Order: sequence, then structure tokens, then C-alpha cells
Amino acid sequence: MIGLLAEVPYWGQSLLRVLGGLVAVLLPAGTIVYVFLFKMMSFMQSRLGPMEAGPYGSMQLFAEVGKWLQKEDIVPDRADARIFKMAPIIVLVSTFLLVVVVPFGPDAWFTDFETGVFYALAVSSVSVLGILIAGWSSANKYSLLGGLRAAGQLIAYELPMVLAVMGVVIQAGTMNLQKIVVAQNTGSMFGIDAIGHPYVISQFFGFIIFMIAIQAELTQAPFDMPIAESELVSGYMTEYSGFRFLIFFIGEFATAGVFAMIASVLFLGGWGVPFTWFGWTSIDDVANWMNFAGPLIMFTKMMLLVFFIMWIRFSYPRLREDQLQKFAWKGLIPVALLNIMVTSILKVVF
Amino acid sequence: MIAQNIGFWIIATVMIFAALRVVTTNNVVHAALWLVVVLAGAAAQYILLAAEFVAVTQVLVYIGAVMVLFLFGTMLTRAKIGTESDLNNSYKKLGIPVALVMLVAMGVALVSSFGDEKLPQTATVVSTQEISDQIFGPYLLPFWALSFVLLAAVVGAIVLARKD
Amino acid sequence: MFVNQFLFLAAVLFCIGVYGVVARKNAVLMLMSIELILNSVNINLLTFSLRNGTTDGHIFALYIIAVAAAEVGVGLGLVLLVYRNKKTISVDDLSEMRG
Amino acid sequence: MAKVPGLVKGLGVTLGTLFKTTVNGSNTVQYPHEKETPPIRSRGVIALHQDNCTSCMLCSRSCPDWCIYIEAHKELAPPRREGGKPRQVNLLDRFDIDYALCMYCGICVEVCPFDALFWSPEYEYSEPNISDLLHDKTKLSEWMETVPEAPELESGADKKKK
Amino acid sequence: MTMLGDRQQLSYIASQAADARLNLELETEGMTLNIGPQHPATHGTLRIIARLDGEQVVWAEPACGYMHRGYEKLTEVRTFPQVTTLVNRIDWLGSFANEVPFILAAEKLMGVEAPTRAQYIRTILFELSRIANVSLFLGDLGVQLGAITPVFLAFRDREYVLNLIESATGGRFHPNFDRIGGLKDDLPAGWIDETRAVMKKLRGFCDQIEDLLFGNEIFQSRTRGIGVIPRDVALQYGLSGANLRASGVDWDLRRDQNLPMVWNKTDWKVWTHPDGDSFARCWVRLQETRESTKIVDQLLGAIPSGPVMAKVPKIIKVPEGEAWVSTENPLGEMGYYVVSRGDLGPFRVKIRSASFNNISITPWLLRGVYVPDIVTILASLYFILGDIDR
Repeated sequence: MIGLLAEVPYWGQSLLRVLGGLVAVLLPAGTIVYVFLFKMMSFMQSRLGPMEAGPYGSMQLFAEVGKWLQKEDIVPDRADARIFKMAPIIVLVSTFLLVVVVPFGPDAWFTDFETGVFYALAVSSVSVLGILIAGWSSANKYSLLGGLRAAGQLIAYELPMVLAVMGVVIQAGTMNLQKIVVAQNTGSMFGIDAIGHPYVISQFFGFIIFMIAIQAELTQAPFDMPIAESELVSGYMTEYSGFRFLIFFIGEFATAGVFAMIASVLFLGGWGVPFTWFGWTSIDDVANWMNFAGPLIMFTKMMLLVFFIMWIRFSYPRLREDQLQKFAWKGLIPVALLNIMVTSILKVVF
Repeated sequence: MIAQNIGFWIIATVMIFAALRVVTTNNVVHAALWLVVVLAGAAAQYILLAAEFVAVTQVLVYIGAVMVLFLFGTMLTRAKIGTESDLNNSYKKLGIPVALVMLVAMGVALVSSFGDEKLPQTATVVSTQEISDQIFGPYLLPFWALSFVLLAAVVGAIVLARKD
Repeated sequence: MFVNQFLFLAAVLFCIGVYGVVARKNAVLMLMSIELILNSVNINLLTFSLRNGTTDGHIFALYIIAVAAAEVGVGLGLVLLVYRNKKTISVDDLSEMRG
Repeated sequence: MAKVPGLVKGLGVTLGTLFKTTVNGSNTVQYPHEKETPPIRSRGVIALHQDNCTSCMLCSRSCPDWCIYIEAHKELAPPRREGGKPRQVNLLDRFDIDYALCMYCGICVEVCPFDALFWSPEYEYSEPNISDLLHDKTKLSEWMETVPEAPELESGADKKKK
Repeated sequence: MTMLGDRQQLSYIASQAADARLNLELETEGMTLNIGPQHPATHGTLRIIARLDGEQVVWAEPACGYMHRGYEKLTEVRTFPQVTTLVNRIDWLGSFANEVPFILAAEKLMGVEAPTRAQYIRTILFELSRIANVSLFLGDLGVQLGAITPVFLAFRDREYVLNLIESATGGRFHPNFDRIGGLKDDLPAGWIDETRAVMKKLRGFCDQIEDLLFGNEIFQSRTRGIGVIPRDVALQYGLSGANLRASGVDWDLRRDQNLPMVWNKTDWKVWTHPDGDSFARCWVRLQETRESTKIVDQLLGAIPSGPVMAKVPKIIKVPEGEAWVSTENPLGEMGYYVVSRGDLGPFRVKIRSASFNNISITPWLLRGVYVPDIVTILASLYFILGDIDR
């Protein structure tokens, strides 16, 4: 975005960036909630979902938000009020911090960190903090158990995620997300330039591990024990109501969107199309209209990935806490390590 | 540079205040959260010091893992909601002069040795590649040693925390 | 920016950390104070690294972060063990080895 | 026979339902806009045919939760035949059913010896105020319009004597 | 006395086995978790008091009675026809099946037997209420384990069964269709064909659930080997129904009893499972649903013609005496012990409902399991709260 807005004064740039960040977080979150949570889930259960608010219930989300905003902001009597109020905001802030490294086009980005992937993984772990203190400060046993479970799970799946990303980083030779996008779109598979080199093919295991880890990080079924409503009522969210619950709710789906964006950047070629289609060779050649087409391409890829996340969420029962940990430590991490090893050997050989 | 200076002072003030709260608050979980503020501030200072990679590592390891471990630890040892009275021991009175004396000593030493020396203006961000070249070049042996330390820590922590 | 402003910040943090280690009875809080000390050291290392134009400080900062993580892991393991056996994590109550 | 993992099969079921719903429509009914027709025998609300009621109190007595309230007085009606004695008839003053209490068991309809009570499948009579659920005899008589004919019986059934 | 000694020994072994599942070095401070009375996993107001160590249950006990409605007492001030409207509210998901044993007991006292046609229709409706009940269980099982889709599929297909029950009896949930001496009414025209179609749909639903849930590896890992009830323990605690059959006891009152119902005239199988774990209980129920659809299909083709009501007086007075009749209800053995003094209503009725006995095993079963498994086990034991508290 800096490249686009060179003439705009600094305060204007900052304002636009904040607005852009809000759009980049809230728009996917809203779309995901409507398309997948309201409609796809209902259709999978042979019903129509919300139909009353707006055509095909498209305004339902606003109705829900309005409802949540009206509700009383309840703080339990014995809770640690200040921390209790702070927790959801930490979770949402983590999402906003995450979105700033995602590139949406050749010049459409918020920040261009050299260590973009690393940064994304780092700030995504901040949300653990929010969840943990939400669970603790609610003064509720279910919340505490939920918070502890969430923290244990998020830490356990942080590791396979980092390791899965490592394969991509080795292949691309950079941690910068923009450069990873370019590397995928300028590369070639088996000598064919036309499809570029999306790492979903060469890093297939990495992709699968990454998606599983995302599923766990987002606490979606089959990894949703922290909020398991049939066991822990709602886990760390049990005591939250109104506005603060809404923040958790938005945070959940916004994070799903942002993680899917990062996955599409890492494995599906991000905002780009294979550069050979238009005869581009490097990022400098990319036409300016990609700044507008890019976000749309990105959005499509994101929706595709979220579709898979949600499809699995609506189909599977949940694992038990110890099975989840076992799966992470005994299944995903060794495979991820093996993947890194093979990738680096192949990288050196070829 | 002015913006960086202002940034430094704001962050430094917040950090010092938060650090004081860490050692004075009567609530273990609050102390941990104040420590998060200190660590986040430190990460910001690292960026000011042109160490982006270290800053990100700081966030990943400290805020993402170490602080969560701390919170885990406090919750598993039944941290109460609200304040606890017996967090300080009888050396509390001794601690203040000790800390002040050390601060004065260090302050004198720092002023006399660096005076008003300035940091280089044209610092470029240290790239990840430089760091990795260093780690896997001259500092390989410490890296190996560190790996063993981590392995030993993992094994040790598991052995300690096991029930049977 | 002066070199000293960073070094002073580190010194203040260090002293606060030392005070914490001396004054705190709760083992978890003592560990937190140690983290303060380690962070002040990191700030120093990075400051000198920038002043001298080398990357050695970065490497050591990274190593310190890694060692701190290991230390917290083992430290909290110990605290949990103590808590399980003694039902307290107050360091003053652990005087059995005093002889 | 290659064994498909259960995880994949499960995904197939949900996706199949997704397509089926998209193509065939859902199984739910968008209630206020479209309505289901309840079966003929459905016990929605009890209708009262006032002329048949002799206020014999059988229904009221056999109701398991005693939610039928009947009051009547006796009056002399003109004789059926010329020159006969005037008949004594019971005239209903009050016939109330409290639907807040009713269990919809249908015993009252069944015991009524004079066919004065009928089931109607009508179900939209909820009220914001619970006391409005007490239907009096005029309201119960209005339900008579909605009472359907008794359904044909399945083959092999003994035809009713009526 | 020797009998008693054996039993004591067995229960001692059982409690030892439960202890062995616990970690013996329980030194951390326990935590008491109240699961319920308002908890989504208890579908009602059951309360499980569990003392936890970490996430492991050290001791658990169900506390029931939050919804006690006093049916046994209520029946004493009702006439016999009125009692059926009450008792079909005990297990509200399979309500027709609750009426049958009571009516059979009253008929036994009066020495009346329903006409054959009525017996057939009774059996069909009995099995339909079993299907309605158990299909909801199959969906609810998913919810307890975190899968949200099966319950909607279950509601979708249960609706067909409820429609059938409604069009035959007039009552969707509480039919009150059984009368002493037969049935209130005959079936409406076209009902048999509709039922055939619905049974086909339900077999499809069973296949769907099997694909979606039972075949799912996650589901299997959550339920296999969890909450194992050995054969002896199951018998000791007086389990019945699918919970007992899942422990390998071949026991089904439909087959083993000679009641004036027509189960024995059809060809069906009593499914048992040797494992006795949560998976076995769920699996046996799934198979039973399939068997029920088969029973209904066979009976539909064989309904004889004739009246549906035997000759009984208009005002029913049951002669003095006592009778006990129990049937294999969706949840297990359900029986009524009816004592009559020759009045309009029963003098005393003792209700034996399956769920109350089935959950009495929870203190034994929940020891040493993890919190998430409490939910699985409770779901697989399958209780209806009204059936526990009555």
C-alpha cells in the first residue's frame, strides 16, 4: 500500500492503513460467518438457515451484532474485572497484528517485514495469552479448564505449524511473504511455466500439516475442546456476554480468514497469477491492475481454504484432549520434521 | 530520529513502570501480565535497535511460550483471584538499598565510560541471513551446546512434571 | 539516540529484577524477576551490537532467549513439583536443606 | 473392496446433503410464510358443538387435570310432541377450557356421549397473556368451523357404527 | 447367603477394578466440578458431582430429582384411562411405549386381551416410538461429541416418524392412544403405505449416521474402550436394554417374554456386542433401529382385519389384585406394578423405568475417566431425564 500511496501525506496513509486493516479483518470474517456458518452449515443439515433478515438472510449478521451490542456487559462478581474485560481485546488485537503482514497485491500491502512469516507465527501466539487470562479471570471452573486446554492445544500446534512453514521458507529461500508469492508465481513445475509453482504441490505434506495446525489453532472441530459446549459449556467464553462475546466471536472467524490468507500466500500463490500468463518476469513488471485483482484472487483462495476448514468442522466429532496432544507430538511433528529434512536435501541436490 | 527518540522514551517509561509493578503487585497473574508489557516493550526496543529478527523471536518465544508457561504455572499452583498478602519475604527492606546501590554504581560507570556517545544514525536492519550466517558459521559450537541445553531442559521438565 | 539511554534502561530493569529476586517469596515471581534481568542483558547486547556494527550481539540475544525458555521450563517444572509435594510455592518454607 | 476411510465418508455425507438441499430444497418449512397441514386426527384445539351439549359433566369429571369448567342451569323447553309435558333441558351458562392446563389427551372428546366435543387440527392460538388461553364457549364454538371430517380408515378395519 | 457372598465379592472386584484405573499417586489438590443441573451434556436437570484431579475423575455421583413429578403418587388419584395420559410423559421421546406396559398390566388384572389387530397396531406403534426415540439418540450422540450435523439429520428423519404417529393417534409426542382392551381408533387410510416409505427413509438415515459418525475414526477413538461395563457389573447394577446387550448379555424382553404383543411373529435379531464400551452401546442401538424398521415392515404386511377394541365396560373398574408387566422400551426394561382395590383407579403403582437403573452405574463407571469422557459415557448410556426422575 505504501507504493500506491506515495503522494498521500503520512497521516492519510496511516488512516487508510487502519481502515484497510479493518476491512481486511472484518470483511472476510463477515463473509465467512454468512456464507459458511449460516448458509453452508444449514444446507449441510438440510435446512435453509436464517432467511428473514434481508434477502436470503444476508442481513442476519448485522441483526446478530445489533443484538449482542444491546446486551448487558456482565462481569461475574468474583472475576478479576480488569483482566476479564481485557482478554477478548487481546485476542482480537492478535488478529489485527496478523493481517498487517499479508500482501494483497504487488504494491498493496501494509508492512513488508523481512521476516514476515516468522512475524505472523509470533503474533498469532499472542491470542493464547488472551484466551488463557479469559479462562482464568472468569472465576469459573469450566472457563479455567477451557482456558488451560486452549493454551495447551495452541502451544502444541504452534510447533507443527512453524515446522510446516519451514519447508516453504526453505524452498522460497526467504521469509518475506511478498517474495514467497513471487517465487511461487515465477517458478515452474516440471518445466511447465503455465501453472507457476504453487507450493501446495511440492510441499503437499507441509500444506496438510499446516491446514491441520490451523484447524487446531482456530479451535474448530475436531479440535474444539477448549470451547466444547457439551463438556465445558463454552470453555473460556462461558462468562462472556454481549459486546465482549461478540469480540471473541469476530476474533474466531476473523482469525480463520487471516490464517486462510496466510495459507494461501504460503501454498497457493497468494494474490498472484502465474506471471508467464502475462509475460511478466519479476515483481516490477506486474501490471498495476493486479493491485485490484490481487485482493480478489486472494479472497477467492481464502474462501476456498475456509470452505475446507468449515466443511471439516461441520462433519467431525471432536477429539479428546490427550488424543489431540498425542496427534500433535507423535503424528504431525515427526512428519513435519521429515518434510523439512527431505525438502532441504532436495533443495541442496537440485 | 526524533520520532524514534519519542518512541523510545514512551516505551521506556511504560517498561519501567510495568517492571516495577511486576515486583510490587500482590497478584501473581497481574505480575505475569505486567511482565508481558515489559517483554513487548523490550521487543519494541529491539526494533529501535535495528534487530527485527530478535524482536520477532522475542514475541514468539517470550510472549507466545514463556509467558503462557508462567500463566500455566500460576494457574496450576492455584493462583487466587484477588490479591495475596504473603508474596514478599522479610528481605524486602534489604532489597531496595541493594537495588539502588547497584543502580547508582552502574549509572556512574555508564556515564563515565560512554558519556554522550551517540548510536550510528545510518543503521540498517540486520537481515536474517546475516544472523544465520553467523549462527551456522563462527557460532556453530554454542548453537550445538544450546541444542543440548534445550534437549536437557525438555527431558528435565518432563521428568520433573511427571506424576509417577 | 544516545548509547546511554538504552544502557540506562537496561540498568534500571536489571536493578528492578534484582530487587524482585531479593524481595519476592513466591517462586514463580522470582522466576519472573529473573526474566527481567535477562531482558535487560539483551537490550545491552543489542545496543552494543548496533554501536559496534556487528551482529554478534544478535546471536547472543537469541541464545539468551533460548536459554531463558529452557530455564523457565525447568524452573516451572520444579515449582510444580514443589507445589505438589509441599502444597506451597513460597521459597521461605523450603528450608529443609538449610541443615 | 477398497476401504474408504470413515473420515472421508463423513465428509461425503455432509457434502451430499449440501447438494441435495441446494437441488431439492430443505426439509424445513419457513413457518409464517408457508404452513404445514397437520394430519386430520391431529389434536390442535377442542371445538364445542353447543347444541349437542347436555352439560352432563362427564368431560369435566374425566379430565385428568380438571381444566374444563361447566356451569348450567335447568330450564323448561316446549314439549317435543303436541300435548306432552314440557321437557327439562340443561342450558350452558359457561363452558370453558383452560388451554394453559390442558394436556391434549383427548379423553373429554372420547367420553362425550352426545358428540359435542371435537378435535380440530388448528394450532395457531397462542396468546401473549396466559389468562387468554381460557377459551369460553363462544370461542370454542367458533373452532367448530375448522373441524374436519373423520378420516377414512385403513382396509381391514371394522367400520364404525355411526 | 452364598449368593449374597458372591455378589459382595463381585462388587468388591468391580470397585477394585475401578480403583486400578485411577492413578494411585493422587496427591494434587482435587477440584469438585458440578456437571449440571444446568449443563448441556445432561439434557435436562441431572447433576453429576465429580471430584477431579486435573481432568481425571476421582469420584462421581449423579444427583437426580430436580425434575421429580411424582407420577406414582399422581396415578393414585386418577382413574385408569387417565393414567395413560400421565405415564406417556415419563420417557417423552418414546411415549407410546410407556403406555403399553401399564395397559397390559391393567388388562391382565381385568382378564381382557386386546383383539389381534389391536395387538399388531400396538406393536407397530411401539416400534415406531422406539425408532423416534433412538434416532434422536443417534443424532444427539454427535452433539455430545462435538459433531453438529448428525442431530439435524436425526431431527429431519424423526419428523417423518412423528408425523406417522400423529396421523394415526392425533398426538405427536403424547399419543394416549392405548386403551384397556385395545386402541382408541383404527389406522387412517393410506397409513400403511406411508409407513413403508418412511421405514425406507429411516434405513437410509441409519446408513448416513453410520457413515458420518460410526465409521469416523475420531468417533471410534473417542468411544472404543471408553466406559467399559463388564458383563457381571452390568448385571449387578441392573442395567437393561441396549446397555445390557452391549455388554454381551443376550437379553431382550420382546423375545423372552410372552406378552399379548406380536414381536414373536416376525423375524428379527437381538444384537449384542461383546465389548461393553461406549461404542458397543451406540452400535447396538443403531442396529436395533434397523431391526425395528424391519419389524415394522413385516408387521405392516400382516395386519389382520377385525376390530381394534375388545368388549370392555364403559366405566372401567379393575378388579382387586396385583400385576407386574414390563416391556423392552427404547431405553430398556420398563415395567409397572399395579395394585388395584377394585376402584376406578389404581391403589398403588410402582414404576420401574430403565434410565434410573441405567444411570445408577455412573459412580462406578466414571471413576478414573477424563472429563470429556464423562460426556461420551453419559451420552452412550442414554437416559431421558423424565425417565430418571419420573
